Amino acid sequence: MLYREVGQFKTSYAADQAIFPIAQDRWFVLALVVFAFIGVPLIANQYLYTEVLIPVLILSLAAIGLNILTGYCGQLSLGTGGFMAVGAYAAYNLALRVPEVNLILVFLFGGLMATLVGILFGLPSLRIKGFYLAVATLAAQFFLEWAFARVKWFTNYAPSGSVAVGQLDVFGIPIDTPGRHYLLVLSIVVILALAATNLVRGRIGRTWMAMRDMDIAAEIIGIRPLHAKLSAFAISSFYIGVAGALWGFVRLGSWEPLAFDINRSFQVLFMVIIGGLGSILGSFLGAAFIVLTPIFLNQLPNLIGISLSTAAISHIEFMLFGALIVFFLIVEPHGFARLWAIGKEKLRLWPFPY
Amino acid sequence: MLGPILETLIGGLLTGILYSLVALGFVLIFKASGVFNFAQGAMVLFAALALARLSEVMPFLLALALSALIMIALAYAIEFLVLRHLVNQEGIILFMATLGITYFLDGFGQSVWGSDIYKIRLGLPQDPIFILESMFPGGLLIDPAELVAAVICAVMVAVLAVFFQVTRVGRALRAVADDHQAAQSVGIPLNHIWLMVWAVSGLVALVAGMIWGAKLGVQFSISLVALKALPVLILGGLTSIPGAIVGGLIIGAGEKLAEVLLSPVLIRWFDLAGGGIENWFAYVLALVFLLVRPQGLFGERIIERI
Amino acid sequence: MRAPAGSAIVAGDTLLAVDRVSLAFGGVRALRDVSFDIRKGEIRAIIGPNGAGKTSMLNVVNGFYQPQRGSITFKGVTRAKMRPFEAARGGIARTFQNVALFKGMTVLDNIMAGRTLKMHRGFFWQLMRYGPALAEEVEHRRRVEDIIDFLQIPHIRKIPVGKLPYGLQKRVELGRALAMEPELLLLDEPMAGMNLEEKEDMSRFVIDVNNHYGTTIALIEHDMGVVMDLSDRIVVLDHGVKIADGTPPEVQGDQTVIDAYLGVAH
Amino acid sequence: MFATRAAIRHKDLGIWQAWTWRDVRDEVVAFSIGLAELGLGRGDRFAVIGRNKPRLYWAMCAGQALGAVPVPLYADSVADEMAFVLAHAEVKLAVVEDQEQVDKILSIKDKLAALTHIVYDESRGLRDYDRAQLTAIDDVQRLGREALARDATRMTWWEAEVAAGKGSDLAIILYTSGTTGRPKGVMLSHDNVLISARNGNAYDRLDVNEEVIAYLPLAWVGDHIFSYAQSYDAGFCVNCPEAPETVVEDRREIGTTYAFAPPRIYENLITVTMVRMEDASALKRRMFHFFIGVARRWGEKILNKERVPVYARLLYWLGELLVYGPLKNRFGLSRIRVAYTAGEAIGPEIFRFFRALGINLKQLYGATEASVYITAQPDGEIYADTVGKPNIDVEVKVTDDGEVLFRSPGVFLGYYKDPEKTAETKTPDGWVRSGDAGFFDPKTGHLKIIDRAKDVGRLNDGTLFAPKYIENKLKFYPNIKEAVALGDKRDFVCVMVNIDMTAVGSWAERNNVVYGSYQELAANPAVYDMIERHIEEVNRSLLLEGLMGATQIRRFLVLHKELDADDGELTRTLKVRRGFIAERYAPLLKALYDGSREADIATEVTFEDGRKGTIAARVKIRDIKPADVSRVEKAA
Repeated sequence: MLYREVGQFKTSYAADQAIFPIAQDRWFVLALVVFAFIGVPLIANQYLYTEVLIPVLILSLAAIGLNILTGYCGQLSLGTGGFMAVGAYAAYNLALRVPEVNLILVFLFGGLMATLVGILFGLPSLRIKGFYLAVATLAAQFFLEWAFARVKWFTNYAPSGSVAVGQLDVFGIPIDTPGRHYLLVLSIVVILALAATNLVRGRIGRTWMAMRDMDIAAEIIGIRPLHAKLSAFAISSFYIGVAGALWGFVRLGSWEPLAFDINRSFQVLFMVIIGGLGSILGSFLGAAFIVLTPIFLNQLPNLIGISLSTAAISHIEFMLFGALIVFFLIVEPHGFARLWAIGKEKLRLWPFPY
Repeated sequence: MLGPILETLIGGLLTGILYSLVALGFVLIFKASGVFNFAQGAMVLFAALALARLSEVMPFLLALALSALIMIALAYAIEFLVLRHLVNQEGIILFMATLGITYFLDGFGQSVWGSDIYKIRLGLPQDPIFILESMFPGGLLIDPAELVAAVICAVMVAVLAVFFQVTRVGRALRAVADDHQAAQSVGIPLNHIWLMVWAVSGLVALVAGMIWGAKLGVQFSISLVALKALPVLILGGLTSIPGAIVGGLIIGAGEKLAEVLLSPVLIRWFDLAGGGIENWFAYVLALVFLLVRPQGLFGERIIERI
Repeated sequence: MRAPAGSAIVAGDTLLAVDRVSLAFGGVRALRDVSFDIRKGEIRAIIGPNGAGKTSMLNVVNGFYQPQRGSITFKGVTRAKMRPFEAARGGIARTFQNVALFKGMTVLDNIMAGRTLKMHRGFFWQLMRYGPALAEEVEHRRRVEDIIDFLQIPHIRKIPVGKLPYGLQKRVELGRALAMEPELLLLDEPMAGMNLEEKEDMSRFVIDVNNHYGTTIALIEHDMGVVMDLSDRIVVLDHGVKIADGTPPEVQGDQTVIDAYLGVAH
Repeated sequence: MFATRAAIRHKDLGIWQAWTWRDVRDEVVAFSIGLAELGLGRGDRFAVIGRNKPRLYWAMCAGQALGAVPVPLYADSVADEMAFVLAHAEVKLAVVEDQEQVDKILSIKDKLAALTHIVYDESRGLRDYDRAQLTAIDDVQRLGREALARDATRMTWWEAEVAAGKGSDLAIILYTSGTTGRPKGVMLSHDNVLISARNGNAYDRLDVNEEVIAYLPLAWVGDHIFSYAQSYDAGFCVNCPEAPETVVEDRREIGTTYAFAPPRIYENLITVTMVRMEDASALKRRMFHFFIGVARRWGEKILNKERVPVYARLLYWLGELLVYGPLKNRFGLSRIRVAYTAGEAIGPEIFRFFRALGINLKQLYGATEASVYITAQPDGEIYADTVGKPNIDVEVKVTDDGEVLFRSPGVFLGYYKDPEKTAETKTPDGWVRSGDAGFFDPKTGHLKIIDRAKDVGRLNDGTLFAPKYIENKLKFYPNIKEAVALGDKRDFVCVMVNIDMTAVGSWAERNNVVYGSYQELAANPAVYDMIERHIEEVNRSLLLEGLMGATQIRRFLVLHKELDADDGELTRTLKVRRGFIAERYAPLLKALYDGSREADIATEVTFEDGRKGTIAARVKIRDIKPADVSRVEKAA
């Protein structure tokens, strides 16, 4: 009913295949981005930045990465945490050893290293499928976790095994306040998200989806499984790597391998599933949901005015979280993205039901 | 030099049997319902906690029986509240659901039973036994608890084998594994069968939890150690019971040996802060193995129908 | 004789030659010394009772199965072994007995996917989806639209194929194959499970493809009426053995064929 | 002066391909000279057959430039229907859309002595045809361009040819299927067409900014004026849909500002709406009906700029937000400035429905013989039951026996090769008998049309009986697709009803009534009950209107097959051929009036592919208790 599409006609394929073919969507998204860049800084406070906005954005990026691999190419992976770690530590070491390198390049380097590792651990996907592959990716997870815990060089021989980054700055601008952290992350995420949308809409995206939907048919139209799968692993890992670097540098500042353990992998996987497989938008929605739910649950006791021991709270948090996941999977296995799509369709068809 | 190695080997094999036990749980469920039940580890922890706390207030056997009932109830709850609402969803969705269940159980278990470390006393002989003293100076040390454990596992496996071969339900389960239509023809409704397998693997979890608890004490880490069952699984093949057993042994022995033999080397070469390669060795081993045999040791060959 | 690939083959020349091909799975012998040829520009039918090895034959031709014995010569190039995507690059497209579309994608994307081999813009252009990449995307969309128009499915362009009725799905699958601009098109029971009207449409499309694009077609079909109308020449398989080969009238008259269909014991 | 503006668009290959007026000129010149190369010249007739495609419109223009006369035909008419017209018009050349049409013409070729060439748009499937007399439009245009390239004088020659044409020259022959007998070829001159178009544009202040969708048959005078002549006069853009089944989406995409359609199209929109809303959630349905109620109450007043209470405006505004706006959006009518219903009388309820939504739907009374325009309703003077005031330059008078006569610059030259018929309808001083019965409403000064003059009859007791009036009332019900009212020279009124498959079908599903075919569904007692209820309501409203009160429906039946143009029961413009139906279903008529409960009937039918078959059925007949005043008073 909000959609009034009369008079929106396409005279070129370029227009017909735009990201948001419907004018209303274009305006909405544009407004949203503008608000994120200009509006938010006006109203947000420290807590909102560090506990909500920044985590959501960074993890959305990771989720996009995993979504490319799992949602678009159909390869289940439980190694996300490990690849994030690669990004973080690679970035750390570059920044450490070549201080003059621009921060952006540092992040990219993190992504590239993750890409290489991703391709390496992606190789098995050519022979093994489904849950076998999933477990295989656990190998990456645990091996990497271990490596960063034990190989002293990575942590620059820090006795505690935890690493810390100093003052950040981009092109001379110091990134010292949460507000600036936020804007930095936002810019990177927006750009990479846009790139991802372009990728999945184009030839490469189609080869991935073809692999996912029916690998046999994909082969007969000339798609090389090797190329399709490895490219998915590579690009996915790049996104995850960058996310890892951001997580380390911007969100944490100082961290140890535990920050990227198996639970991180699951967290991101949840985001992808709950958000919706095969949807960039879903990655954002999923991330928001997974980050906000615990925060909310955490407040819950106070809200309903009962005091519990922190341990009890964390346990209840676990329970509710698990329950929520299951509940959501039962209600809409295809995630928020599907809900969104359905809602939108309803609005377009309004008042008709179909 | 050979002595210690043999010791580790035996030690490894015995731990391996524990892995197999957990892996068995996975296999049962995957075989029958195609669900990749990530919650198996959580179930082990849950069972162990239940047993430990109950045995504090009542005679052990009673506690055991009660825990068994609890596990069956749990299986029923899972089937009733989760699975039946997710029939014919893709595997990944069910997998995520079990992840959800994992979180729930971890939280639930600890808030019900508490989150400290508890003991399970099986009253096993504690003092170590030495064998083959004639062959090795000082002989080989063996922890009797693990021996007992081994025996129990052996019994479990035997029981399951019988269960699958002989009983009607067992046959039904095998049928289901092949295809669901067949299951109907056996005349047992699908969700009954699922209920059944979840109950059974619940009991398996209980046994695993019991032994583990007795060995390491009942604590949160158990549910993580249970992850070890995953490489065992893919090594043995997701659908093969013998696979789970053999895989367990290989992994158990493999990682212990690696720790002893490989760690020092790695530490020397890469200047590591300590070894602990058993954290990943199992997985990498399994991974490498998969590259050679994608369907695992005993798993059915996946033939693509065109 | 190893002619360089893609050497000009004119209508009537042998495009594909199957030479004494044998195929077995474990103990089962799917094909036994099957030999036949497909000439450029013709519609070649492969028929036979169920389990005659028709589909296996197609699978050998486009590389799903590797025959134990025998060889395949395509465009003058004889090869022992090749993967399906190599066949695709060589110019062989096909459709499946039970539709093998990309269920999660729209009709448009499915057919666009068929253009994959023809699109070359690199990764970084794709990232930006700008300039050459966009130009390429548009150019191929244009060609795909021709196919959509040709198959008369403009109204379902943007619908996910999963939601389409079976008949239309078959059409889309044909569209995807056409998008590859193949030299040889393998159709595995294009009319299976269709009602009369759909069959008529599909037959018309097959003929139009053949004379509009000049594509060589090899098809498996059960509906004898259709086969006799469509095909120039027919190969008859039974229990993995070729029992007849010739023009429709010849085959129709052939006693062994009749027996095979009546199921006379061997 | 509009050279760079879009003149015509066609949704083709997934996007809207557009041509500016300059492009169009180039295309047409090339086409025109190409046709000349093929030997088309002044005075020659050429057929134009196909759906609404830019190149077919250009064909007409290209031919007219040479002084040749286009003869558009209904694309869906079967070969032998075409045979008559093509032969009668002695067409020299046929410009057709695709293989389908080519096949039709080839199948009747031997009847068409004059035909020398077939020019086609879509080459698909024509590859193996004998090329001798077959040319693609592309090739014709190439011919033209080559000719131009060869000698420049060609251009001057062409311009001379155009200049040579006089306004009084024959511009086009439109064959009207007519409700009876053979089609008649209405000859219109350039002046007829152009002046009418110009007046029409002036009347509604239509300008270069309009957008119209061309989806009605080329052979219909309406389409020729609205989406050809008027576009050329005002310079607005004509849009050709991608396929018949996508017209609604295409209309939505374009957002037409000026629309015209026979009532049937509007009826259909309502039917679809009502059917879909039936399946909507209860809450939504209630909201919908509530606001439709509001619209019916206030909508028209607001549209006519009358004074209404504030709360009404508020409610209406809310409705606009929640229902009317979205609804218009779905219909693709959000931007409509002027919408006409033409060709036939529209049911008042239908008419009001659209008015209420805020769509400026107006009545237009026109005829092929008048180049459409006779009367139309000026903005702000809209009445459901009138057809408005005479258009610019049009004179209208009503004879003593109630027939409407008109005279205007648009009045046709005559019927092609048929002086007698011409004499019958056109008086020497230029008046034309419309064949419709009507009168000027003293209140409004608007013309009211009751019915076809010859259809208006009297019951044996002498009361006036206007079948269409009753039929339209019935046809407002979504469940009733078509109705034929009988009663002339009878004792009472009976109707034969066609149920609407879409509406009744989904009703059947909801109430799990099983049926295999139209025939089964039509015979279903539950359906009969439903129709009976509708008819009783109609009777009541007839009674309330006094005048027609005496012609209440006493008996009815539901026909066992859908009335179909292919069987000649409807005209190509889908008007009921009452006379023809009367003979075709004689047994049913007899049964209706001899009081029997049911009757057997066997009818021959033609399928899409031209095959013939017979449908036999036993049709039930029901009596209706006529509404009496007392009951109605209560109801009212």
